[in-house]
Amino acid sequence: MSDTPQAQTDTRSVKLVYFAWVRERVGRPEETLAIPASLATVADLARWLKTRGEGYEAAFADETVVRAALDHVHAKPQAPLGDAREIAFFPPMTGG
Amino acid sequence: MSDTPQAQTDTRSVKLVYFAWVRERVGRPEETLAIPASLATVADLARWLKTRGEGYEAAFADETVVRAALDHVHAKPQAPLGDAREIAFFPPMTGG
Amino acid sequence: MTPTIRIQREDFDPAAEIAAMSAGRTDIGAVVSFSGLCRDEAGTLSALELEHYPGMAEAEIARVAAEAAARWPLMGLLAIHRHGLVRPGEQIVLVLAASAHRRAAFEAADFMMDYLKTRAPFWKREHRADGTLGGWVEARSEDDDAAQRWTI
Amino acid sequence: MTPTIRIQREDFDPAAEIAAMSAGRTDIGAVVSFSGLCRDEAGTLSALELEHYPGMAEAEIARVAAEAAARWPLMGLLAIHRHGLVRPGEQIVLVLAASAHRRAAFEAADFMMDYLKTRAPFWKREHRADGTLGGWVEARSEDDDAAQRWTI
Repeated sequence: MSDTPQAQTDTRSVKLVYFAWVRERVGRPEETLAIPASLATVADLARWLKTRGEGYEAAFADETVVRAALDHVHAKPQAPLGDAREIAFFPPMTGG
Repeated sequence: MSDTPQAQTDTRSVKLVYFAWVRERVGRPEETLAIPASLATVADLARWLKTRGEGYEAAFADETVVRAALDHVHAKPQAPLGDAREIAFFPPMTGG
Repeated sequence: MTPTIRIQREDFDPAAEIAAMSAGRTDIGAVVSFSGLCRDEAGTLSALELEHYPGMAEAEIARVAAEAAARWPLMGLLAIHRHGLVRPGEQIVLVLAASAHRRAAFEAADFMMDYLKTRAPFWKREHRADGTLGGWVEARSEDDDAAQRWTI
Repeated sequence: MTPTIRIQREDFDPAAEIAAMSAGRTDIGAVVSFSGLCRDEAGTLSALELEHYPGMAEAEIARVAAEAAARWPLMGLLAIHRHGLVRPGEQIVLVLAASAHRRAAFEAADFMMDYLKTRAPFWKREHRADGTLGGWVEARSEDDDAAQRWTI
């Protein structure tokens, strides 16, 4: 999609959820956003979110630290977003 | 001791205890025997016991199988008997 | 064998879970249990707050449990993980694995804990004994190392 | 930390032992328990008879426990081993290990079981469901292999 001229104006709606210090820095636990359809991967989305303000910038400052899940399944930065409905960002897990 | 002529007639008294199929083959759970002071190791004692009759011969038929303990501590065939008071022979352990 | 997964705020009773797993069965030879408890960190901690990702927590632990069930011949597998506030001395997590033989039960429980630590979406934050809110507990690289002992 | 060793004919309650080990303590982060149970071998077994060497059994398990306590930073260590007749579904052995962190607790419990299997002077004989007396259970070479994973 990203190689067609009109792609940059296409958007789609996704639910974003945040946990722990990612949630605190972003300033909300969840939101529904219209994201550019041109965003292909988890890393693309994280970089796009970083442009949305200071809180996002702080949350995604170190891109190698924040983890993601697509529809409740762990996803690496290079994973394609596909048609995921719920996308989560969070710090490394510390359960158990 | 074993290189002095009189050693073979010297004896000392030890308590022998047997477990599981070693006990069954020997035909008794324990006995106190006067053993030749010339017997230096666990293996020497096992070989000497083997000459005491069919039951002992059956119990010690395969010398590599029977295990031993000197005063409640596991001992290898080549271990010196020392001044052990209670010497045990038994099959490989199957607890746990 | 269907693994049992529970994510709950309430405490749990390992004894009852162990008993339930082996009740009426005569083919189980080994049950290994792991209980993870909240430490007071030499008196500096008043509680741990456990945040989790509802929905994904259950799904992810179920995936790890299915992986364990595929790797070892298990007769029972259970994982309970609490969320919310947990006080020092209280239980946080329980894993039970039952099998005919001990090696499978030990390895499956060990594997479950390594993956719960690194993959289950839970985050711990400290509440300090002096009344202040501490930071988020940092992930330990040795937990990642532990998980990487298993080839999956 | 003084290990608790018990050799007994009676059954035991793992729940009570787990509770006792962590009662009133807030420095324990992990408790691993291993329960060894009597299997019915697909219905062919009516009981296991466990013969043991009184005196040496306690001494040998205490030596293995002391070795575990020297190798891992343990806050609790317990081993209970039954002798006499044990029926299918009943417990034979219990090992508990407690530590600040899970790796030590897992490894100590695993180590204790490997060494109980190969060094504790117990011998199992089968009583068959058809009323006959079966043979003595043969030692499994994989138990020796398991024990040799540890360098002591």
